[in-house]
Amino acid sequence: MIRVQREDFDIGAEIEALSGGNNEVGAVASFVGITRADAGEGAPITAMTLEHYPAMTEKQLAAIEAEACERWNLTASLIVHRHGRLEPGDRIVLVVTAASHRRAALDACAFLIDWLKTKAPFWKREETAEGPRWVAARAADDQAAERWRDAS
Amino acid sequence: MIRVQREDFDIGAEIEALSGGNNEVGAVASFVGITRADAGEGAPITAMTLEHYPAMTEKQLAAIEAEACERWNLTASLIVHRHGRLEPGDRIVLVVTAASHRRAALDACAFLIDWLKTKAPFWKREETAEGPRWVAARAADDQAAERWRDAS
Amino acid sequence: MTLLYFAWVREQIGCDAEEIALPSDVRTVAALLDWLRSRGGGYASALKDLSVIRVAVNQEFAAPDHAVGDGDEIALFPPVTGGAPS
Amino acid sequence: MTLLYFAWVREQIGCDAEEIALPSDVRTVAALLDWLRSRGGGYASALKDLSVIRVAVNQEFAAPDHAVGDGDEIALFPPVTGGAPS
Repeated sequence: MIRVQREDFDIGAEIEALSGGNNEVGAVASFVGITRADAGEGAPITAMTLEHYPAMTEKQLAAIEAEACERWNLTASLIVHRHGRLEPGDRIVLVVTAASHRRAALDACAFLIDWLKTKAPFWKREETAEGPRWVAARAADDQAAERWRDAS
Repeated sequence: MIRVQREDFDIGAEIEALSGGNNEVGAVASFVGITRADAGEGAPITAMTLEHYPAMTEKQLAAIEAEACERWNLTASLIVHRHGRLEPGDRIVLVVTAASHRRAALDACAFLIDWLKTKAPFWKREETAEGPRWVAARAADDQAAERWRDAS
Repeated sequence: MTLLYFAWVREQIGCDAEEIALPSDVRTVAALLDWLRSRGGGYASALKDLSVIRVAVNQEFAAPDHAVGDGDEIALFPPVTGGAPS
Repeated sequence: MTLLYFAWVREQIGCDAEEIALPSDVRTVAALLDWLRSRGGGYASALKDLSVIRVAVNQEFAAPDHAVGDGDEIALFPPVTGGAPS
Protein backbone atom coordinates (compact mmCIF):
# COMPACT_ATOMS: atom_id res chain seq x y z
CA MET A 1 0.00 0.00 0.00
CA ILE A 2 1.34 3.46 -0.82
CA ARG A 3 0.23 6.93 0.18
CA VAL A 4 1.76 10.29 -0.71
CA GLN A 5 0.25 12.97 1.48
CA ARG A 6 0.80 16.33 3.16
CA GLU A 7 -0.47 15.08 6.52
CA ASP A 8 1.58 13.48 9.28
CA PHE A 9 1.09 9.78 10.07
CA ASP A 10 0.61 7.70 13.24
CA ILE A 11 3.30 5.03 13.30
CA GLY A 12 1.65 2.74 15.85
CA ALA A 13 -1.71 2.84 14.09
CA GLU A 14 -0.12 2.16 10.68
CA ILE A 15 1.84 -0.83 11.98
CA GLU A 16 -1.21 -2.21 13.78
CA ALA A 17 -3.39 -1.81 10.69
CA LEU A 18 -0.82 -3.59 8.55
CA SER A 19 0.01 -6.53 10.80
CA GLY A 20 -2.96 -6.99 13.13
CA GLY A 21 -5.11 -10.07 12.74
CA ASN A 22 -2.75 -11.84 10.35
CA ASN A 23 -1.34 -14.93 12.02
CA GLU A 24 1.32 -15.40 9.34
CA VAL A 25 3.10 -12.23 10.41
CA GLY A 26 6.01 -12.92 12.74
CA ALA A 27 8.16 -9.90 12.00
CA VAL A 28 7.38 -6.25 11.32
CA ALA A 29 10.21 -3.90 10.46
CA SER A 30 9.66 -0.19 10.14
CA PHE A 31 11.61 2.90 9.33
CA VAL A 32 10.75 6.53 9.96
CA GLY A 33 12.70 9.36 8.36
CA ILE A 34 12.70 12.66 10.23
CA THR A 35 13.71 16.17 9.10
CA ARG A 36 17.04 17.21 10.62
CA ALA A 37 18.21 20.79 11.13
CA ASP A 38 21.74 19.71 10.18
CA ALA A 39 20.64 17.64 7.16
CA GLY A 40 22.26 20.01 4.67
CA GLU A 41 25.81 20.83 3.69
CA GLY A 42 25.93 24.39 5.02
CA ALA A 43 23.85 26.50 7.40
CA PRO A 44 21.24 24.74 9.59
CA ILE A 45 17.91 24.34 7.84
CA THR A 46 14.83 25.96 9.32
CA ALA A 47 12.41 24.16 6.98
CA MET A 48 12.37 21.93 3.94
CA THR A 49 9.85 21.67 1.12
CA LEU A 50 9.43 18.36 -0.69
CA GLU A 51 8.14 18.79 -4.24
CA HIS A 52 7.04 15.79 -6.27
CA TYR A 53 5.49 14.71 -9.54
CA PRO A 54 2.34 12.98 -8.28
CA ALA A 55 1.55 10.77 -11.29
CA MET A 56 5.14 9.52 -11.49
CA THR A 57 5.58 9.19 -7.74
CA GLU A 58 2.54 6.92 -7.42
CA LYS A 59 3.68 4.78 -10.35
CA GLN A 60 7.24 4.43 -9.08
CA LEU A 61 6.36 3.80 -5.45
CA ALA A 62 3.86 1.14 -6.47
CA ALA A 63 6.51 -0.55 -8.64
CA ILE A 64 9.15 -0.43 -5.88
CA GLU A 65 6.74 -1.86 -3.36
CA ALA A 66 5.65 -4.64 -5.70
CA GLU A 67 9.29 -5.56 -6.32
CA ALA A 68 10.02 -5.76 -2.58
CA CYS A 69 6.87 -7.80 -1.87
CA GLU A 70 7.82 -10.34 -4.51
CA ARG A 71 11.52 -10.52 -3.72
CA TRP A 72 11.09 -11.01 0.05
CA ASN A 73 7.68 -12.69 -0.02
CA LEU A 74 6.19 -10.05 2.26
CA THR A 75 2.83 -10.54 3.90
CA ALA A 76 2.14 -6.82 3.72
CA SER A 77 3.94 -3.54 3.21
CA LEU A 78 3.30 0.16 3.45
CA ILE A 79 5.01 3.29 2.22
CA VAL A 80 3.73 6.66 3.44
CA HIS A 81 5.64 9.62 2.01
CA ARG A 82 4.89 13.22 2.90
CA HIS A 83 5.29 16.20 0.58
CA GLY A 84 5.06 19.93 1.21
CA ARG A 85 6.79 22.02 3.86
CA LEU A 86 8.39 20.25 6.81
CA GLU A 87 10.31 21.59 9.79
CA PRO A 88 13.11 19.92 11.79
CA GLY A 89 11.63 17.12 13.89
CA ASP A 90 8.78 16.50 11.42
CA ARG A 91 8.37 12.97 10.07
CA ILE A 92 8.97 12.61 6.30
CA VAL A 93 8.54 8.98 5.38
CA LEU A 94 7.37 5.69 6.87
CA VAL A 95 8.16 2.25 5.54
CA VAL A 96 6.63 -0.83 7.16
CA THR A 97 7.27 -4.40 6.03
CA ALA A 98 5.63 -7.50 7.48
CA ALA A 99 6.79 -11.06 6.88
CA SER A 100 6.91 -14.46 8.51
CA HIS A 101 10.60 -14.13 9.27
CA ARG A 102 12.77 -11.31 10.54
CA ARG A 103 15.41 -11.31 7.80
CA ALA A 104 12.85 -10.74 5.03
CA ALA A 105 11.16 -7.89 6.91
CA LEU A 106 14.46 -6.18 7.78
CA ASP A 107 16.05 -6.51 4.35
CA ALA A 108 12.93 -5.38 2.48
CA CYS A 109 12.62 -2.33 4.75
CA ALA A 110 16.26 -1.33 4.14
CA PHE A 111 15.86 -1.92 0.40
CA LEU A 112 12.77 0.29 0.18
CA ILE A 113 14.39 3.14 2.08
CA ASP A 114 17.53 3.05 -0.08
CA TRP A 115 15.34 3.03 -3.16
CA LEU A 116 13.09 5.87 -2.02
CA LYS A 117 16.13 7.95 -1.25
CA THR A 118 17.48 7.74 -4.79
CA LYS A 119 14.73 6.85 -7.23
CA ALA A 120 11.50 8.45 -6.09
CA PRO A 121 10.82 11.74 -7.90
CA PHE A 122 11.05 14.10 -4.94
CA TRP A 123 13.07 17.29 -4.81
CA LYS A 124 14.10 19.03 -1.62
CA ARG A 125 14.23 22.79 -1.21
CA GLU A 126 15.86 23.80 2.05
CA GLU A 127 15.30 27.09 3.85
CA THR A 128 18.23 28.45 5.85
CA ALA A 129 19.27 31.77 7.37
CA GLU A 130 21.36 32.26 4.20
CA GLY A 131 18.29 31.84 1.96
CA PRO A 132 16.68 28.88 0.20
CA ARG A 133 18.58 26.28 -1.83
CA TRP A 134 17.66 23.24 -3.88
CA VAL A 135 19.42 20.09 -2.66
CA ALA A 136 21.67 18.40 -5.24
CA ALA A 137 21.59 14.61 -5.69
CA ARG A 138 24.44 12.71 -4.06
CA ALA A 139 26.47 9.92 -5.61
CA ALA A 140 26.65 8.03 -2.28
CA ASP A 141 22.90 7.51 -2.37
CA ASP A 142 22.99 5.98 -5.81
CA GLN A 143 25.62 3.55 -4.56
CA ALA A 144 23.47 2.57 -1.57
CA ALA A 145 20.61 1.71 -3.93
CA GLU A 146 22.90 -0.05 -6.40
CA ARG A 147 24.20 -2.52 -3.80
CA TRP A 148 20.75 -4.12 -3.88
CA ARG A 149 21.26 -4.80 -7.59
CA ASP A 150 24.61 -6.48 -6.93
CA ALA A 151 23.06 -8.62 -4.20
CA SER A 152 20.26 -9.98 -6.35
CA MET B 1 16.96 1.60 27.60
CA ILE B 2 15.83 -1.94 28.27
CA ARG B 3 12.66 -3.37 29.78
CA VAL B 4 11.69 -7.01 30.34
CA GLN B 5 8.03 -7.20 31.18
CA ARG B 6 4.87 -9.31 31.02
CA GLU B 7 2.79 -6.45 29.64
CA ASP B 8 2.27 -5.57 25.99
CA PHE B 9 3.79 -2.36 24.60
CA ASP B 10 2.56 0.53 22.43
CA ILE B 11 4.88 0.82 19.44
CA GLY B 12 3.93 4.35 18.41
CA ALA B 13 4.26 5.68 21.95
CA GLU B 14 7.64 3.99 22.44
CA ILE B 15 9.03 5.38 19.18
CA GLU B 16 7.72 8.85 19.94
CA ALA B 17 9.18 8.78 23.48
CA LEU B 18 12.57 7.73 22.12
CA SER B 19 12.89 10.10 19.17
CA GLY B 20 10.62 13.05 19.92
CA GLY B 21 12.22 16.42 20.65
CA ASN B 22 15.71 15.40 19.60
CA ASN B 23 16.72 17.32 16.48
CA GLU B 24 19.74 15.09 15.84
CA VAL B 25 17.48 12.13 15.04
CA GLY B 26 16.94 11.70 11.30
CA ALA B 27 16.25 7.97 11.21
CA VAL B 28 14.33 5.62 13.48
CA ALA B 29 14.31 1.92 12.70
CA SER B 30 12.14 -0.49 14.62
CA PHE B 31 11.39 -4.16 14.72
CA VAL B 32 8.47 -5.99 16.30
CA GLY B 33 8.47 -9.75 16.75
CA ILE B 34 5.06 -11.41 16.86
CA THR B 35 4.04 -14.90 17.99
CA ARG B 36 3.16 -17.12 15.02
CA ALA B 37 0.91 -20.17 15.12
CA ASP B 38 3.24 -21.89 12.65
CA ALA B 39 6.44 -20.84 14.42
CA GLY B 40 7.29 -24.40 15.44
CA GLU B 41 8.49 -27.47 13.62
CA GLY B 42 5.36 -29.56 14.03
CA ALA B 43 1.74 -28.97 15.03
CA PRO B 44 0.48 -25.35 15.12
CA ILE B 45 1.12 -23.67 18.45
CA THR B 46 -1.79 -22.43 20.51
CA ALA B 47 0.39 -20.54 22.97
CA MET B 48 4.01 -20.03 23.92
CA THR B 49 5.59 -19.32 27.29
CA LEU B 50 8.85 -17.38 27.44
CA GLU B 51 10.87 -18.18 30.54
CA HIS B 52 13.91 -16.12 31.43
CA TYR B 53 16.60 -15.59 34.05
CA PRO B 54 15.86 -12.01 35.10
CA ALA B 55 19.23 -11.04 36.57
CA MET B 56 21.11 -12.39 33.57
CA THR B 57 18.62 -11.07 31.02
CA GLU B 58 18.95 -7.52 32.32
CA LYS B 59 22.75 -7.74 32.35
CA GLN B 60 22.98 -9.17 28.85
CA LEU B 61 20.41 -6.89 27.24
CA ALA B 62 22.13 -3.86 28.76
CA ALA B 63 25.49 -5.05 27.39
CA ILE B 64 24.08 -5.75 23.91
CA GLU B 65 22.42 -2.36 23.78
CA ALA B 66 25.57 -0.56 24.93
CA GLU B 67 27.57 -2.35 22.23
CA ALA B 68 25.10 -1.32 19.51
CA CYS B 69 24.96 2.30 20.72
CA GLU B 70 28.74 2.58 20.61
CA ARG B 71 29.27 0.74 17.33
CA TRP B 72 26.65 2.70 15.36
CA ASN B 73 26.79 5.94 17.35
CA LEU B 74 23.08 5.78 18.12
CA THR B 75 21.24 8.78 19.52
CA ALA B 76 18.91 6.49 21.47
CA SER B 77 17.79 2.89 21.58
CA LEU B 78 15.18 0.74 23.25
CA ILE B 79 14.65 -2.96 23.78
CA VAL B 80 11.34 -4.14 25.24
CA HIS B 81 11.12 -7.91 25.66
CA ARG B 82 8.07 -9.69 27.02
CA HIS B 83 8.09 -12.87 29.07
CA GLY B 84 5.28 -15.14 30.22
CA ARG B 85 2.51 -16.73 28.19
CA LEU B 86 1.82 -15.38 24.69
CA GLU B 87 -0.70 -16.43 22.06
CA PRO B 88 -0.44 -16.24 18.27
CA GLY B 89 -0.68 -12.59 17.20
CA ASP B 90 0.78 -11.31 20.48
CA ARG B 91 3.82 -9.05 20.29
CA ILE B 92 7.00 -10.51 21.83
CA VAL B 93 9.79 -8.01 21.38
CA LEU B 94 10.36 -4.44 20.25
CA VAL B 95 13.68 -2.94 19.19
CA VAL B 96 13.92 0.74 18.32
CA THR B 97 17.11 2.47 17.20
CA ALA B 98 17.48 6.19 16.50
CA ALA B 99 20.41 7.79 14.71
CA SER B 100 21.29 10.71 12.48
CA HIS B 101 21.52 8.50 9.40
CA ARG B 102 19.44 5.65 8.09
CA ARG B 103 22.20 3.07 7.66
CA ALA B 104 23.24 3.24 11.34
CA ALA B 105 19.64 2.90 12.56
CA LEU B 106 18.83 -0.01 10.22
CA ASP B 107 22.04 -1.96 10.84
CA ALA B 108 21.88 -1.52 14.62
CA CYS B 109 18.26 -2.69 14.66
CA ALA B 110 19.07 -5.84 12.65
CA PHE B 111 22.13 -6.51 14.84
CA LEU B 112 20.11 -6.28 18.06
CA ILE B 113 17.40 -8.61 16.80
CA ASP B 114 19.92 -11.22 15.64
CA TRP B 115 21.63 -10.96 19.00
CA LEU B 116 18.43 -11.19 21.04
CA LYS B 117 17.42 -14.25 19.09
CA THR B 118 20.56 -16.19 19.97
CA LYS B 119 22.18 -14.77 23.08
CA ALA B 120 19.46 -13.53 25.42
CA PRO B 121 18.61 -16.10 28.09
CA PHE B 122 15.04 -16.85 27.09
CA TRP B 123 13.55 -20.31 26.64
CA LYS B 124 10.39 -21.01 24.69
CA ARG B 125 7.83 -23.59 25.70
CA GLU B 126 5.22 -24.14 23.02
CA GLU B 127 1.72 -25.49 23.61
CA THR B 128 0.20 -27.52 20.79
CA ALA B 129 -2.67 -29.96 20.32
CA GLU B 130 -0.04 -32.70 20.72
CA GLY B 131 1.06 -31.33 24.08
CA PRO B 132 3.73 -28.93 25.24
CA ARG B 133 7.34 -28.92 24.03
CA TRP B 134 10.49 -26.95 24.77
CA VAL B 135 11.95 -25.35 21.66
CA ALA B 136 15.51 -26.43 20.83
CA ALA B 137 18.13 -23.86 19.80
CA ARG B 138 18.85 -23.65 16.08
CA ALA B 139 22.26 -23.45 14.45
CA ALA B 140 21.00 -21.02 11.77
CA ASP B 141 20.35 -18.43 14.44
CA ASP B 142 23.89 -18.64 15.77
CA GLN B 143 25.14 -18.06 12.25
CA ALA B 144 22.94 -14.98 11.84
CA ALA B 145 24.46 -13.50 15.00
CA GLU B 146 27.99 -14.53 14.04
CA ARG B 147 27.89 -12.63 10.75
CA TRP B 148 28.00 -9.43 12.80
CA ARG B 149 31.32 -10.59 14.26
CA ASP B 150 32.76 -11.16 10.80
CA ALA B 151 31.61 -7.72 9.65
CA SER B 152 33.26 -5.81 12.47
CA MET C 1 1.95 17.85 -25.85
CA THR C 2 1.95 18.61 -22.13
CA LEU C 3 5.20 19.83 -20.62
CA LEU C 4 5.71 19.74 -16.85
CA TYR C 5 8.57 21.37 -14.96
CA PHE C 6 9.69 20.66 -11.41
CA ALA C 7 12.00 22.12 -8.75
CA TRP C 8 14.52 24.72 -9.99
CA VAL C 9 13.73 23.87 -13.62
CA ARG C 10 10.18 25.08 -12.89
CA GLU C 11 11.49 28.18 -11.13
CA GLN C 12 13.86 29.13 -13.96
CA ILE C 13 11.38 28.50 -16.75
CA GLY C 14 8.77 30.37 -14.75
CA CYS C 15 5.80 28.01 -15.00
CA ASP C 16 4.92 24.51 -13.84
CA ALA C 17 3.08 23.27 -16.94
CA GLU C 18 2.29 24.28 -20.50
CA GLU C 19 0.66 22.86 -23.60
CA ILE C 20 2.75 23.12 -26.76
CA ALA C 21 2.31 22.20 -30.40
CA LEU C 22 5.42 20.23 -31.35
CA PRO C 23 7.27 21.20 -34.59
CA SER C 24 7.14 18.21 -36.94
CA ASP C 25 10.93 17.76 -36.94
CA VAL C 26 11.12 17.36 -33.15
CA ARG C 27 10.82 13.62 -32.64
CA THR C 28 13.13 12.76 -29.70
CA VAL C 29 13.81 13.91 -26.15
CA ALA C 30 17.15 15.38 -27.28
CA ALA C 31 15.52 17.34 -30.11
CA LEU C 32 12.82 18.61 -27.74
CA LEU C 33 15.45 19.90 -25.29
CA ASP C 34 17.32 21.64 -28.12
CA TRP C 35 14.12 23.22 -29.39
CA LEU C 36 13.09 24.41 -25.90
CA ARG C 37 16.55 25.88 -25.35
CA SER C 38 16.25 27.80 -28.62
CA ARG C 39 13.32 29.69 -27.10
CA GLY C 40 15.87 31.55 -24.95
CA GLY C 41 15.20 33.28 -21.62
CA GLY C 42 14.33 30.91 -18.75
CA TYR C 43 14.44 27.92 -21.09
CA ALA C 44 18.03 28.62 -22.12
CA SER C 45 19.20 29.14 -18.55
CA ALA C 46 17.32 26.13 -17.11
CA LEU C 47 18.61 23.82 -19.84
CA LYS C 48 22.16 25.08 -20.31
CA ASP C 49 23.70 22.07 -18.49
CA LEU C 50 21.86 18.93 -19.61
CA SER C 51 23.90 16.72 -17.24
CA VAL C 52 21.61 17.95 -14.44
CA ILE C 53 18.36 17.55 -16.39
CA ARG C 54 16.27 14.39 -16.21
CA VAL C 55 13.32 13.71 -18.52
CA ALA C 56 10.25 11.53 -18.04
CA VAL C 57 7.93 10.61 -20.91
CA ASN C 58 4.50 9.57 -19.66
CA GLN C 59 5.86 9.20 -16.10
CA GLU C 60 8.81 6.98 -17.07
CA PHE C 61 12.44 8.06 -17.16
CA ALA C 62 13.49 8.53 -20.80
CA ALA C 63 16.89 8.62 -22.53
CA PRO C 64 17.84 11.37 -25.10
CA ASP C 65 16.92 9.15 -28.06
CA HIS C 66 13.46 8.32 -26.67
CA ALA C 67 10.64 9.20 -29.10
CA VAL C 68 8.25 12.01 -28.25
CA GLY C 69 4.87 12.71 -29.84
CA ASP C 70 1.90 15.04 -29.55
CA GLY C 71 -0.09 13.03 -27.01
CA ASP C 72 2.77 12.67 -24.53
CA GLU C 73 3.18 14.10 -21.04
CA ILE C 74 6.81 15.16 -20.80
CA ALA C 75 8.38 16.24 -17.52
CA LEU C 76 11.72 18.02 -17.07
CA PHE C 77 13.38 18.12 -13.67
CA PRO C 78 16.72 17.91 -11.84
CA PRO C 79 18.06 14.58 -10.54
CA VAL C 80 15.78 13.49 -7.70
CA THR C 81 16.97 14.05 -4.15
CA GLY C 82 14.50 11.72 -2.51
CA GLY C 83 12.71 12.00 0.77
CA ALA C 84 14.42 9.47 3.01
CA PRO C 85 17.13 10.94 5.21
CA SER C 86 20.79 10.31 4.40
CA MET D 1 25.95 -21.57 46.86
CA THR D 2 22.70 -20.78 45.08
CA LEU D 3 21.72 -23.08 42.23
CA LEU D 4 19.09 -21.96 39.72
CA TYR D 5 17.44 -24.15 37.10
CA PHE D 6 15.51 -23.04 34.03
CA ALA D 7 13.26 -24.51 31.33
CA TRP D 8 13.30 -28.32 31.05
CA VAL D 9 16.31 -28.55 33.35
CA ARG D 10 14.09 -27.00 36.03
CA GLU D 11 11.23 -29.39 35.18
CA GLN D 12 13.40 -32.50 35.30
CA ILE D 13 15.22 -31.56 38.49
CA GLY D 14 11.88 -30.60 39.99
CA CYS D 15 12.70 -27.22 41.54
CA ASP D 16 13.72 -23.78 40.30
CA ALA D 17 16.29 -22.90 42.99
CA GLU D 18 18.14 -24.43 45.91
CA GLU D 19 20.89 -23.57 48.37
CA ILE D 20 23.66 -26.16 48.65
CA ALA D 21 26.83 -26.54 50.66
CA LEU D 22 29.55 -27.38 48.17
CA PRO D 23 31.91 -30.34 48.91
CA SER D 24 35.44 -28.96 49.25
CA ASP D 25 36.74 -30.93 46.26
CA VAL D 26 34.18 -29.38 43.85
CA ARG D 27 35.98 -26.35 42.48
CA THR D 28 34.93 -26.06 38.80
CA VAL D 29 31.75 -26.01 36.74
CA ALA D 30 32.60 -29.48 35.35
CA ALA D 31 33.10 -30.91 38.85
CA LEU D 32 29.83 -29.35 40.02
CA LEU D 33 27.92 -30.96 37.13
CA ASP D 34 29.49 -34.36 37.92
CA TRP D 35 28.62 -34.01 41.57
CA LEU D 36 25.02 -32.99 40.83
CA ARG D 37 24.64 -35.90 38.44
CA SER D 38 25.85 -38.27 41.16
CA ARG D 39 22.77 -37.30 43.20
CA GLY D 40 20.74 -39.38 40.72
CA GLY D 41 17.00 -39.02 39.98
CA GLY D 42 16.05 -35.79 38.22
CA TYR D 43 19.65 -34.54 38.38
CA ALA D 44 20.98 -37.58 36.51
CA SER D 45 18.29 -37.37 33.82
CA ALA D 46 18.52 -33.58 33.37
CA LEU D 47 22.31 -33.68 33.12
CA LYS D 48 22.84 -36.90 31.16
CA ASP D 49 23.75 -35.01 27.93
CA LEU D 50 25.99 -32.07 28.82
CA SER D 51 26.08 -30.88 25.19
CA VAL D 52 22.64 -29.36 25.79
CA ILE D 53 23.47 -27.83 29.17
CA ARG D 54 24.70 -24.25 29.55
CA VAL D 55 26.05 -22.83 32.80
CA ALA D 56 26.18 -19.26 34.06
CA VAL D 57 28.25 -18.25 37.08
CA ASN D 58 27.02 -14.98 38.60
CA GLN D 59 24.94 -14.27 35.46
CA GLU D 60 27.81 -14.79 33.01
CA PHE D 61 28.20 -17.80 30.72
CA ALA D 62 30.93 -20.06 32.12
CA ALA D 63 33.08 -22.79 30.54
CA PRO D 64 33.58 -26.22 32.20
CA ASP D 65 36.89 -25.16 33.76
CA HIS D 66 35.43 -21.99 35.30
CA ALA D 67 35.97 -21.80 39.08
CA VAL D 68 32.96 -22.09 41.40
CA GLY D 69 32.83 -21.11 45.07
CA ASP D 70 30.42 -20.87 47.98
CA GLY D 71 29.18 -17.33 47.34
CA ASP D 72 28.33 -17.91 43.69
CA GLU D 73 24.94 -17.93 41.98
CA ILE D 74 25.10 -20.77 39.47
CA ALA D 75 22.42 -21.30 36.84
CA LEU D 76 21.92 -24.43 34.72
CA PHE D 77 19.77 -24.27 31.61
CA PRO D 78 19.40 -25.48 28.02
CA PRO D 79 20.82 -23.45 25.10
CA VAL D 80 18.75 -20.27 24.87
CA THR D 81 16.05 -20.11 22.21
CA GLY D 82 15.59 -16.35 22.35
CA GLY D 83 12.48 -14.30 21.92
CA ALA D 84 12.84 -12.75 18.50
CA PRO D 85 11.05 -14.66 15.75
CA SER D 86 13.03 -16.74 13.28
